[in-house]
Amino acid sequence: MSKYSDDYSPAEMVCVAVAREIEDGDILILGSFTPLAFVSYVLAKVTHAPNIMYMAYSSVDAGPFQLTFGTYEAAATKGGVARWNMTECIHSLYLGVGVDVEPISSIQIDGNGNMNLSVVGDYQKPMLRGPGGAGAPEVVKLHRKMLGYFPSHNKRTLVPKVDFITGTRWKISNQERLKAGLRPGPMKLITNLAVLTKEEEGRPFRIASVHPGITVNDVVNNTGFELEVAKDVPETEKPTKEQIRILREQVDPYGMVAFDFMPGKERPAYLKSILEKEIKALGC
Amino acid sequence: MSKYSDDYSPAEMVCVAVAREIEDGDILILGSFTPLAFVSYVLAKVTHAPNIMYMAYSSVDAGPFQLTFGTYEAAATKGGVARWNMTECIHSLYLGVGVDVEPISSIQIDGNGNMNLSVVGDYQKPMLRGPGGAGAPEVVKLHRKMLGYFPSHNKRTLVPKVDFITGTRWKISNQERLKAGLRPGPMKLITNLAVLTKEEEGRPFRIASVHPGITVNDVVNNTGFELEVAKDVPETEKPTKEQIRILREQVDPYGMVAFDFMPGKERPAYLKSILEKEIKALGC
Amino acid sequence: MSTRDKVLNQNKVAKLTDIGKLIKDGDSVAVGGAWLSSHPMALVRQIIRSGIKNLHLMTILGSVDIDMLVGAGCAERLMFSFVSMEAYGLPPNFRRAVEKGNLKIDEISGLAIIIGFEATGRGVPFLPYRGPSGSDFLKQRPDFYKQIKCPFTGEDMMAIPAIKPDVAIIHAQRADAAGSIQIEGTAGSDLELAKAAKKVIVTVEEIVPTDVLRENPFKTKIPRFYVDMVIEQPFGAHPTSLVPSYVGDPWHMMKYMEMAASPESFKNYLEQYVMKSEDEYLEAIGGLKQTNLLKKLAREVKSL
Amino acid sequence: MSTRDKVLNQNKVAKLTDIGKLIKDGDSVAVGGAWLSSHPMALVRQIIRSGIKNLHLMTILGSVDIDMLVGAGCAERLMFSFVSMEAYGLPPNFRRAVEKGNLKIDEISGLAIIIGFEATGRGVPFLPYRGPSGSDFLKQRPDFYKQIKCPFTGEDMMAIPAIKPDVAIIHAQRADAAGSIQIEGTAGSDLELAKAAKKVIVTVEEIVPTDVLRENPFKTKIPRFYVDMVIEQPFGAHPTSLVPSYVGDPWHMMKYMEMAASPESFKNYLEQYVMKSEDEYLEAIGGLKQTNLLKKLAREVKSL
Repeated sequence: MSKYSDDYSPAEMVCVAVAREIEDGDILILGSFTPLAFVSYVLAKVTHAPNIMYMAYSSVDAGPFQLTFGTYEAAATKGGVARWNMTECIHSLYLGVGVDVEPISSIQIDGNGNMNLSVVGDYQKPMLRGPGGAGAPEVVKLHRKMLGYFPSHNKRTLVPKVDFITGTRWKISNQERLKAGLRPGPMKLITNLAVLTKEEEGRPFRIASVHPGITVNDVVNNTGFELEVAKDVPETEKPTKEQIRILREQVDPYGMVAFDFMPGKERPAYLKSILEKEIKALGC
Repeated sequence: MSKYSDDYSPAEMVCVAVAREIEDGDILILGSFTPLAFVSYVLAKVTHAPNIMYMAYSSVDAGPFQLTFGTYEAAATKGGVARWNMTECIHSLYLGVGVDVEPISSIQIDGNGNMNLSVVGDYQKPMLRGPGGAGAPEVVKLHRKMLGYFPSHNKRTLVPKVDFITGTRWKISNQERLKAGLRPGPMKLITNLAVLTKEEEGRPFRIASVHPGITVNDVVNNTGFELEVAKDVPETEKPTKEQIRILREQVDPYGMVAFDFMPGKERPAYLKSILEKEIKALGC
Repeated sequence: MSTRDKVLNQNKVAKLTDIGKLIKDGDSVAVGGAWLSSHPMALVRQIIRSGIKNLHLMTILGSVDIDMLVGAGCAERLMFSFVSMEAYGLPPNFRRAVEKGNLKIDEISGLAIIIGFEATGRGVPFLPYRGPSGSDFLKQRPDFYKQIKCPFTGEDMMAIPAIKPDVAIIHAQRADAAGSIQIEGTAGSDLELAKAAKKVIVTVEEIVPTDVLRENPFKTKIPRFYVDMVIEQPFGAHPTSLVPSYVGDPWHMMKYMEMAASPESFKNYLEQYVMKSEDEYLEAIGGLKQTNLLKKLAREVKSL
Repeated sequence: MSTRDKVLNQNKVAKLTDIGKLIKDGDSVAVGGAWLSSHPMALVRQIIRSGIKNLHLMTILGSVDIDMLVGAGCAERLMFSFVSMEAYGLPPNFRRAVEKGNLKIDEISGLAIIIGFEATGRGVPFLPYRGPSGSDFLKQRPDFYKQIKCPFTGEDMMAIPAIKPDVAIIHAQRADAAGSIQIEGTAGSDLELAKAAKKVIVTVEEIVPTDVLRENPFKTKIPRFYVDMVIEQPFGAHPTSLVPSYVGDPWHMMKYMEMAASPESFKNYLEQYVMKSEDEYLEAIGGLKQTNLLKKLAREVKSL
């Protein structure tokens, strides 16, 4: 009987794939709240990477905690061993010892690995004004691994050329990164369809694996930039039954992970349903 | 009946003169432990300058405390409102908001206001190796007031030219300081004989006042550099009876202030006698 | 106040309605907090009530604080690295204002803006760091990012200039009357904002005797000599969080998103929630029942 | 250890006699504490016991720690801004060594040396500040002080290079087995030393479960990912202080000054106090009676 599960959602597939990118001993940051990233971190910490050190909000070396929509920040803070503010965090971690990985999403990304979190259209008169990059412009360059995740793999997001470069990996191949005084590390995009990786400047993203049930053509047809396609592209490793059990029973009992994968319109109703369950569980 | 006291030691005279240089609202640092400076700060805080903010060791905004040889650091620390380490202190206070005054002594000082805490004789093969400047090289330049204090006013200390410039005021007159982006403020030396002040580059120190019982000639004859002497030099304001009472009853009941004024040989015995009294007071 | 005046003044306790003494039309105002945490929302609402206009807002990681000020027409300009409602979507008023060209923006990378505030507090005109190579910000803002060489190693570094806001507004757990501030949870870079700004206004959940601060001086993050005014305002961060005291209010955030969806409905939001006293505001968002729930949620956390 | 190894290793508890695994002859060793406070004296004594030699010592505000290592012949070179016994006089061994030309010195101004350590922890090769204009240090150490211009304002600033010790040794109140460190009193710049050094050894008064640190995370000043080794050693700062746990020992400091007065009598000091175990050391300085007195003095303070 296989250790792998066949009962998982696309969100859970991506969440587990992101968690697998986290190695024990990594230093990580929980930044802007994106349920999927938070769930992936905690899943990694309670499974294969118990010794990772993550900083969440002002809480240094936070413990593993149950993700709920009402309490995630308070839970991360309560378990912390030390307190640093954002300034201490960026100098000590981002710029000092160095962070290993921090999954980032964006409005657009192109074949050069340029990420756009600023605008769609003209910068001065944008069709869509995005939130901005926060630490992404520095982080995409500095972190050991660059990990982009995209709940909806399509040509509006994976584009030939971004409208604005909020941040970029700058140096991609290990040799180029070492030459520039940066830690070598991979550049990966994990989407709802596949895992893409880029190993060198000038060379396109390669399809590292396609998720079960997805074809290479699905990926190519939904990507706005050139892809390198090997003769036989492997299938992404499925979530294990154990991972799904821990996700659903301990880390994410309310299904927060599904959130990023929903159309905007459905989100408020979904949040309200999660909150109702939380409140009931609290006996309020 | 006069408010001034006639019953005070030379040490108490200097201590009160230093305390009078502290204005309410000043920001001060208690650095390396010199009993006289600490006593002056606390005396100022419990008399004319209750709102001064001083940082002692890692204790920010410490309260007034009784100076005893056994407990001064613990007492300063206990009363603090916040904790900063030395790095936070230098950036926030020394270099940030700016410190008003921090009395400093040195092995040598000359008529240009250069201070030497490093060596007597040749730097490479010194006759006497001093402790070094700690923050003095920066502080003498940066603080609003530069205040040197010298328990023994003599030509070995107040010299024509220092053997090594550990630190110096750099810009002296208010115009020059403002031009250099520094806060204007006086430069004063308080000794066991007199108060000397220097107002301009190129112009010698002036005798601002002589302590009661001291003549202008005593001062001139014991100073190794040129002095400006006005026709009638005023007498230094004596300690008040109230200041002496508070010194002896509250701030410095064990007479720590006398310490800096003793020959090195007598100091250990004096320290031991103070410690005995402290221990007795504790009932140990 | 000058630093000397801040040291001399041991009673900085004021009322929300006093902020007009320190914030003027056209001032640059750095807004504290980060993500959906610890934003000085009661001060934001008071700025709107007081009709203060043409502000040059500055935020590192802004959210409903910035969106509300922009929507109410208080802002002429915004320096920011991030303005987001996170799980709730894009900030509606901010989006509209920028897309319509009604708000001048200075968009800067996140580390750079923190370092710019930090430089001011350290008394230096600039600080170097390893900057966002390849980002369009470098082309767009040569006035903010300058390449310099390390004089020892020759390495290329990015220099960021000191940022000097007129005012910083912050919300925290606790202060004494002299203005020393304790922060227990998510601190953002509030300390650096306080060090950088000429004037600092802080609302707190409670004003306490100084001896209470001395009991745990390790929590005191902003000493009194940076602060001009302290105002006691429980739930002053609502609808954002102030952990460990209370969590953010997701119900009100969703309400906000609904009503901010159009300029017309946002007018109604301002009338129903902002253009009244803070006491009335707390009633409008659900009163004691709701605030107690948010406190309870902050306690009832599950570690694994 | 690499940072990754420091994160992976959750049990860094060791014995004093293990320090030879991390400190080698000829290493540069930054010594923590400041003034007469919080120096890692048990580690200093262990370095002497272990016969580790030719060290390049670094101290910001050194005292009996540096004087003892120099007197015992462990140091080839010393970077410092200050070495003082304060009220007890000039440091006898340090004086002798420099005056006889037996110790190479790199004397630097106090703010500069702190900023040099700080730069390393921030991942920058230099940091700018307003330096000691007019000091002979500028002429003497052009390799350490370089004038640069602010690229925005044109102001002259002083640049200080990053300092990178091989090892930092620190004493503090409390740690867990993973190496997160709590400091309650005088902290010097121990955090910056820990960030700057490749290897970090910390002795503490007590090793506790991590949950004890979580009870007051505000006291945790050095997180585990900087630390290689933690050693439980009560009174590890003696004869210097570790407030609020205990005060310095003036009686022993005077004894030290007497016996350090000549090289011959200092040999006797080393034999009587250092060349034995720490338990024997604590007996030699007066045992429980003395250590209890130093604890009591730290509590019995008089605020006015």
